[in-house]
Amino acid sequence: MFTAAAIAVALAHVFAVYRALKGPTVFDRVLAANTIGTAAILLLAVLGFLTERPEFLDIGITYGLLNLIGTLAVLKFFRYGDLARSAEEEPADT
Amino acid sequence: MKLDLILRVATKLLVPFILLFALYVQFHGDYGPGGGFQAGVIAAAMVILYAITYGLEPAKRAVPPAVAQAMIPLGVLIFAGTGVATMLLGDNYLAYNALDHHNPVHGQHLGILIVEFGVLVTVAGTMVAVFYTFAGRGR
Amino acid sequence: MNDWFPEILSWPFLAAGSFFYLVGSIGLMRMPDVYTRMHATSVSDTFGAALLLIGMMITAGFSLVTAKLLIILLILLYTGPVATHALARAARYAKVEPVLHKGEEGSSSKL
Amino acid sequence: MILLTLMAIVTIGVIRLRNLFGVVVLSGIYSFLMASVLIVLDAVDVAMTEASVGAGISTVLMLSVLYLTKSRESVPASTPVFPIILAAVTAAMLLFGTGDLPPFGEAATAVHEHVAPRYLEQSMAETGVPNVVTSVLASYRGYDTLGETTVIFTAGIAVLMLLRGRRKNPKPGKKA
Repeated sequence: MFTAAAIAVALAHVFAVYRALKGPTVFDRVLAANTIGTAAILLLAVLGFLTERPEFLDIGITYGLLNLIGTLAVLKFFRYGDLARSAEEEPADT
Repeated sequence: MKLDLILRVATKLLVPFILLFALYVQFHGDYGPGGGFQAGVIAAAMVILYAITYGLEPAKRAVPPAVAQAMIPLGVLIFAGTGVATMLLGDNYLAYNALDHHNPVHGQHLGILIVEFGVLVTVAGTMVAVFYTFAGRGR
Repeated sequence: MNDWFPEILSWPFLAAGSFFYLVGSIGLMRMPDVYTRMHATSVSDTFGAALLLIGMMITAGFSLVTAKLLIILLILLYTGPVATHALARAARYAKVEPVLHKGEEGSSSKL
Repeated sequence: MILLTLMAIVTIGVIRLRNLFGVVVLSGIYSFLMASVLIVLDAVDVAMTEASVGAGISTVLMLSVLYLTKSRESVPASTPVFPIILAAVTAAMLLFGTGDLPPFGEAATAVHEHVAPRYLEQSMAETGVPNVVTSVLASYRGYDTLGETTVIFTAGIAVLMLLRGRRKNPKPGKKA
């Protein structure tokens, strides 16, 4: 059963990479990157169970915490064109 | 003007957990994967996340650039100072057995922890300082 | 004694999780624009991941592994919607138009 | 292996893509895949390093570098024939050289019989640390790690000096 789960998650990798390469906008690529991050966590967990070494899970926590940072950095850059600015200095928009 | 309200609240809740996890990776590195380098990077990522969501100035108030820059040589000093300390205690450079005369194994363990802490300080300081300089340019 | 019981119990969770994960990924590949793709990945990111992790928790029994899996599950459920929210807002801000008619293919703005 | 194929595909995508934002995102994907491959190879500590550096820090740093430059790569003027030939010849030589290597993961090779068994057997008794990677890194090879820390120190100082020094001169004219 874990093998089936591993195959499913690996297939999800393939689809997400396809979207990341094809994606017409940058947001598609970011979405695909986010999905690959989640899929990598699940792949780690499933592989840890398949090989009976569940200490891989620490790395999964690292992924989960740091995936958000990369995504937010890209999006913030797009929104403001600058990583340093805070939202309070912005004029009212949206 | 609260544009990113959800992001702000989420970041505020997430930052302590990232720091806690960094410390876990640091001090649990003897038993599981991880160590000083990884923990330093995670701690720096925490500061960067804060700076991304709240802006550079609040992050600079929380972790002043002078502190980050002072951390860079401080870590190397901790590392090298451990070696000097073992030399003063009458053994070779970086031979941690001298740190505890009664039980060399405990000395080794203690020495490894101190040295990893030095690596953590250097790595975190370097990453944060480099991020500050890059992000602060051109403003 | 009943070693087989958690295994049997975890199978439906793992199977359902794999199924939802695949469905979400296919949606990510096949949907026409950014917003619908986000919609599709929410299935895999929350439902599929949660079911897979719950299945693994049942297999692992009551141990440290379960606690770590629970932490991963909480982190996923916490960061996933935040990231998707930021993504949708940024896409809207960059004026990526959703596809409203059936005949139209792809989004109208170029980045 | 699926992951290695995906990595190759992503690398080609990085080379072909001209939009540098896309390149940043793709390199993040690449480091995720790389970490998964390292997990499969049982290199847990290296995978953790790859995950933390590749996913968190390098994306942010590349973006902040991108802020200082243009966001599109310029099309090269001519096809680089000579470098392609050179790279192909080097790759062929390396592939030829791998034919003489022992099979991957075999225990009875020269590398694995020098000091590695002693580390694996004695590490727990001598240092009291269960993770062999940590004990080798910080204790047996302490000098190396000190050198690495010094390298990080030097790199950080160098980046700080370079960026600081250039900021002062064009400040009145550039900043409008």
